[in-house]
Amino acid sequence: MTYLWLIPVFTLIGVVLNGLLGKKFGDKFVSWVGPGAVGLSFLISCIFLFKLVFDSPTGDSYIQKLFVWIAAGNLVVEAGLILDHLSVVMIMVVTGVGFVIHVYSVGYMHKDPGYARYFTYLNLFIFSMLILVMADSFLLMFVGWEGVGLCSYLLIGFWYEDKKNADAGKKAFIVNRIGDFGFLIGLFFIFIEFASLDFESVFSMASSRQIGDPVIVAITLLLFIGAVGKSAQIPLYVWLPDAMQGPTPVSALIHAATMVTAGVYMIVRCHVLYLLAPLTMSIVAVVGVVTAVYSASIGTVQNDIKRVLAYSTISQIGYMFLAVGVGAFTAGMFHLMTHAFFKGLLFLGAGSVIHSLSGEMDMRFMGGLKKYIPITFWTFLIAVLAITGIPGFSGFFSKDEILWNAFDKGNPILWVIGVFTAGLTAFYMFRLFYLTFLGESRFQSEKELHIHESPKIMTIPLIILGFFSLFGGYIGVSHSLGGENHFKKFMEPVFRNSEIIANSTSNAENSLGLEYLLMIISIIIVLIVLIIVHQIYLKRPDIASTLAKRFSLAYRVLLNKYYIDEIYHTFIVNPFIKISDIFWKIFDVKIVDGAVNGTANVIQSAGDKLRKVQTGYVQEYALSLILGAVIIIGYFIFR
Amino acid sequence: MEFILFYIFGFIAVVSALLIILQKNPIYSAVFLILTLFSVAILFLLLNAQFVAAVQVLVYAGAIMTLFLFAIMLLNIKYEEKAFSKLANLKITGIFVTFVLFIEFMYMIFLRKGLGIAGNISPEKVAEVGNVELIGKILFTKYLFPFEVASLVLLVAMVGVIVLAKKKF
Amino acid sequence: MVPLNYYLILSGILFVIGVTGVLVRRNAIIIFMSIELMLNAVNLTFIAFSRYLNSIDGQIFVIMVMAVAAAEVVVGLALIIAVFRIKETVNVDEINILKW
Amino acid sequence: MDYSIPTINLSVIGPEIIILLTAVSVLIIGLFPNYRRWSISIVFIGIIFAFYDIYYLWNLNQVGFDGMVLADNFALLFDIIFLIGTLLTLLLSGNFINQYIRGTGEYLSLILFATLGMMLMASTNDLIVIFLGLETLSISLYILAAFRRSREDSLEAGLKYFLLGAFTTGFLLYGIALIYGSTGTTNIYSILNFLKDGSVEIGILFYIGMILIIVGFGFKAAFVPFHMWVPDVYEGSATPVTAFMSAGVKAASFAVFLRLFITGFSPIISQITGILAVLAILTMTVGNVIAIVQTNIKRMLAYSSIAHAGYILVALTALSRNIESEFSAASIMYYILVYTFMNIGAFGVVIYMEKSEEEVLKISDYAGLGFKKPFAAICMTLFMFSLAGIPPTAGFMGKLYIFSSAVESELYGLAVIGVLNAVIAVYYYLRVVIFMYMKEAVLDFSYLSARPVMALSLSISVGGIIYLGIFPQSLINLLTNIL
Repeated sequence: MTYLWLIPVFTLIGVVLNGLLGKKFGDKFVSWVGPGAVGLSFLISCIFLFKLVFDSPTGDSYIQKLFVWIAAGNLVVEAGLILDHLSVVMIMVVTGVGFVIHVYSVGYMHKDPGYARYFTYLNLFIFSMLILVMADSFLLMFVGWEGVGLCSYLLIGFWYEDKKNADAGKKAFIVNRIGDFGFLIGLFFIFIEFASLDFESVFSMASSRQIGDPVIVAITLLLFIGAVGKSAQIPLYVWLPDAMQGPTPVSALIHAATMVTAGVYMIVRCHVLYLLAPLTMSIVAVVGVVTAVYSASIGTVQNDIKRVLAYSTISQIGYMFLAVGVGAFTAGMFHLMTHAFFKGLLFLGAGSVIHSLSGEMDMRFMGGLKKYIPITFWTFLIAVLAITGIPGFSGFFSKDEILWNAFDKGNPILWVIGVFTAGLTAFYMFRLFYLTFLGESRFQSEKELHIHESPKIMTIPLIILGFFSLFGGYIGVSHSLGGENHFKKFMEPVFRNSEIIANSTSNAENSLGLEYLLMIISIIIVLIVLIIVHQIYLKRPDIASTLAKRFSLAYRVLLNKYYIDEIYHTFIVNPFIKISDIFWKIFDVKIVDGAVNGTANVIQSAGDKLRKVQTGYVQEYALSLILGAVIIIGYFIFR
Repeated sequence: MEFILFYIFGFIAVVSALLIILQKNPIYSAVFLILTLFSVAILFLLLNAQFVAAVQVLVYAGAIMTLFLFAIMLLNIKYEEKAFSKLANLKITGIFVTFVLFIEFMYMIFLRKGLGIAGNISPEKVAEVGNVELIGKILFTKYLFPFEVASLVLLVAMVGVIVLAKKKF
Repeated sequence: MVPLNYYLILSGILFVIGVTGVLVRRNAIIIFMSIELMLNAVNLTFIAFSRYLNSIDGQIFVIMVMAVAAAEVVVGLALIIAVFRIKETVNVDEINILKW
Repeated sequence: MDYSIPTINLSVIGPEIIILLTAVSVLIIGLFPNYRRWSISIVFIGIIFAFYDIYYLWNLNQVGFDGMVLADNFALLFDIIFLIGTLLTLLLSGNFINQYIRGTGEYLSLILFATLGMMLMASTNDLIVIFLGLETLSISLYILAAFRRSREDSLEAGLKYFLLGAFTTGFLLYGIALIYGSTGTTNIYSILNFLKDGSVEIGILFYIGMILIIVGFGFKAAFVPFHMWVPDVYEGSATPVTAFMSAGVKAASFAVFLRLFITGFSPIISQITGILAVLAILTMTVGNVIAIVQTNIKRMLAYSSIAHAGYILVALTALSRNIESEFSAASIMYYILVYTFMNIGAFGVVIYMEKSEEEVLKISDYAGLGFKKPFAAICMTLFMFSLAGIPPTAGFMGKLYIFSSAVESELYGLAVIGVLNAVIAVYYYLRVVIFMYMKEAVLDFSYLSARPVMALSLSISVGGIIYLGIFPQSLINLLTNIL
């Protein structure tokens, strides 16, 4: 496999061509080069996928060492690329979804002054992401890790005219630094402990360690900090909602489908280490599930369509962490993949909505768009059904597998919270859907004239992703549902060596019947929520606004007519919305945000104070010099 | 005799050194610096370093201090209303810190163990060969390279002064 | 023979007086003179060590230091004069446009 | 008592002689206005000859002047670094020279004299030559800092640098005197033998002498709290001079540190690990924290250069703890070389941005550069990334090596603080990039014209940081074998 480098190289060529010649040759050139480069990468990835499936019956991985990167003392790191059953999944997602989104961007970014710049960044992102997933050492992975972060900031602040965008980029930057710090320290710990940064040798050395080895626990925790930062989990999630300031395709590609899931990929890649650290695993699971429920609840009170989706992304990644935290790595990867399809589709659909409404993002000013933009409507519906886990759609299979694994390998409480989150997910997604597409139209009348379905170049990607959101789940239908679970089989070689540990936690007595029961419970909950949302937002849209205003005159009228509804509102929905509101306004905005900004401010003001020491008086400089000398000499004399 | 000379010139050196930094008039300061340099030169003589003592008087006290006086006259600064820095904190902290530095030096001197490996140039040898001849010999053999480099330093200084003083640029 | 420590103490005193002068005076020329005083104190240390080590290397070092000091004096005074031409002052506590 | 004329062996100081001759000839040519424009070419020819001579001397390990001058690979490597710095600076000086056309000879020769001083510092075995080399370097730099003598800030920079430099010289000399007193020699190998011998107890005189020497060179290398001159002098000096200073002086000081630590002081150097560690932490933190609030790009780069001294000091601390570690020493040299490229490069873009009369130094002035002058902006971006330590640039590799060497010497806390600092630092480097690519231009960049020579210098720097970032191995191999 000496041609692995072909996968990322085209995107790099794309970066160079777009970056250097894009302005000169115009938008048409860029529109071919940008998506074309990713398309080529995708085609080559497909070839490698087939090669892996058919040529490698034993499930071996391919590693191509490019060159010796560092060899000093006892540390040897080679820069190499790896293709195995794990990385190929990510490669396919990155290049496949990436290609579709590139094509969509051609339409979405049409006539933007920064067109060439946009595709340069986007190609650079795909390149970095491919380096991240194909890296065969922690170091190269870190290179990709930094690269995607960088592209992310560049693209968040893409429309830099607005100061808010620049601030959002800044915030993303600071938060990610904290994560990267953890990652880097983890890297050094690995280096100390194993004298190598190569996945293969580190894992083979680690597998002889005892379960619960404190060093491994420390390493995994540090790496997890990195994952928390990159994948926007509690407490480092604050940057993601703000990251929505970037162009919508960027949100779809980077902040939903690929980059933010890098943390999950990293943990799965290091599953050998994580399985040796049960403590970390439970922390991962708890952080995942808490993030899932917490951000889902915040999602229910957002009015900006993209922010709802952002919180939804955080919540869904929480699911993935839950999965990997209980040891169901395959389930996590499976959800990662299906999530890439339907969340990418949701964002692109939202982009199409925003596009058709000339930039309106507030759902309170939407509604009834069904008749104006039918293709967007239908594909969006598929995505909504997929994310809420309606049976038959891709999200159902993956989410169900996670929930079952949470129950089976983890703890019933995890399952309860997970199902509750599923209910919340259904609530905010249907709410979004109803507010946007159904009911009365509430947009300003002058906008109505311009409403139009997006051009083909934007709708075809929607249809493609819709197809995968619908059918993508069928490659992983679990045995209990009569499927073959090809996905699990495909992934098996990756976990070959750690199979014994991975399966040991499974409770054998949990029967098939129980699995069906749990599945049905979660479906029923989703359906109940669907009915409630239907009641609130479609039949009586005014209740929703009443809720916002708390109790007004309309309350009395409603009380008589919809007695049941009102009890429900007063005792369930209303307190719940209040709690969500508190979550959002206090925890999210004040505490977590405040901590991030606070850190930045502390450093800033420390700098402001310290610079005043530099008074400009040469004698004070001399004084500081002597003071230093005196202290050092004093230390030496009196030590 | 040696002790007496040491005490006398040591005392003069310290007092005039103090007066350098206490005098308001820069010209007086310069004169006291000359006095210090001169008494240190005498101490050099006590230490059997006749050549260096001569250089000290000729070059230092003679040439360099003339330059100082010349500069002071040129700038025409006679008196300073305030001789000391207007930074009040600086004076207090500065004196305190230098006092600590002084204590540390004294501590170091009293605590010091022996000296390094002694050479073979005993006072008798110096008396026999003569200090200047010895210095000349070693300067042009063992220390030939530093001697050449010292000329480079002077060349750089010359170029530098021309840069700073040239009329037009 | 006067003990070595006497010379070391004397040179220490001179050095510290020089340091004090640098810190408290405001006239750049006097600061510079204080620096010269420090260098001379160091020279005294060198010569004293040289005497008590029966070695002549210290004296060579002193000669080099004097050459360097001469070079520095020339450059330093030229600088001070150049500053005076522009700013009409040589007080270092009035020269601080570069700060923070 | 007989002294014989030493074996002089002039070929040992071949590169130094070539540079000296070049300096003197440009000084003379500078007197003739008609031939003045040839002087820069002569300098380049001289530097090329010097490179060739270094190539010739490589691996020969010659010794001259009774062991006072060395031409071992260590010295030659540092000669290469200094000459690269000089070359890059001179390629960037075109505008400055045109502005002060009558001072061409002086400017070029002073730069070369300073280079010569650095080369002497790296290639000697005796404290006396190190001292003289340092003074050659310093006096040249005092003048260069004040070179624009009609400007208040430039003169102030020169005066401040001079006063503090001379003041520190006092401390350095006192340190050398104490070392001389406690060992009886100023030769570094003799000091080593004295320490190894152990017949005489190593007293406090020696330790304090060593500390004062560290203070003296720490001043030049900008360790906190001896760093105060750096921002003011960097801001006040002409930018090409600043670029030269930032890379060269630091490299020369670290060359001396390495020479002293690895040979002279090696038996007892582990005793100062604690002090060095504290200095490293202070230097990194103060540099980075103050850099964050700077608005003037030269001052920002000045504080950043302080922070970088801190990073190198981390490796030096690691070296002091584990003096056998070739890796630590190699990481220091690697970082210095990389730093030379990236820092001079960054200053190169600053020079490019300057107007002939006034400087354009606010970071906000860089807004929109990315669209108007893509080449300069891309170069600047890469330099900033490299300074920040973002892969795949050489700055990242350098930091990785440095922190790995700290880890290797079991200085975990130091490594963690270093990484934390590197994390903070990205903030202010990236701010420049954000201004260039994410803000509307406030300046009309039409005054910027293409300057091929400058572009050459920037390209060399960019090539250096990219090549060394992706393929650092060959250089590291070379460096580990050098000692």
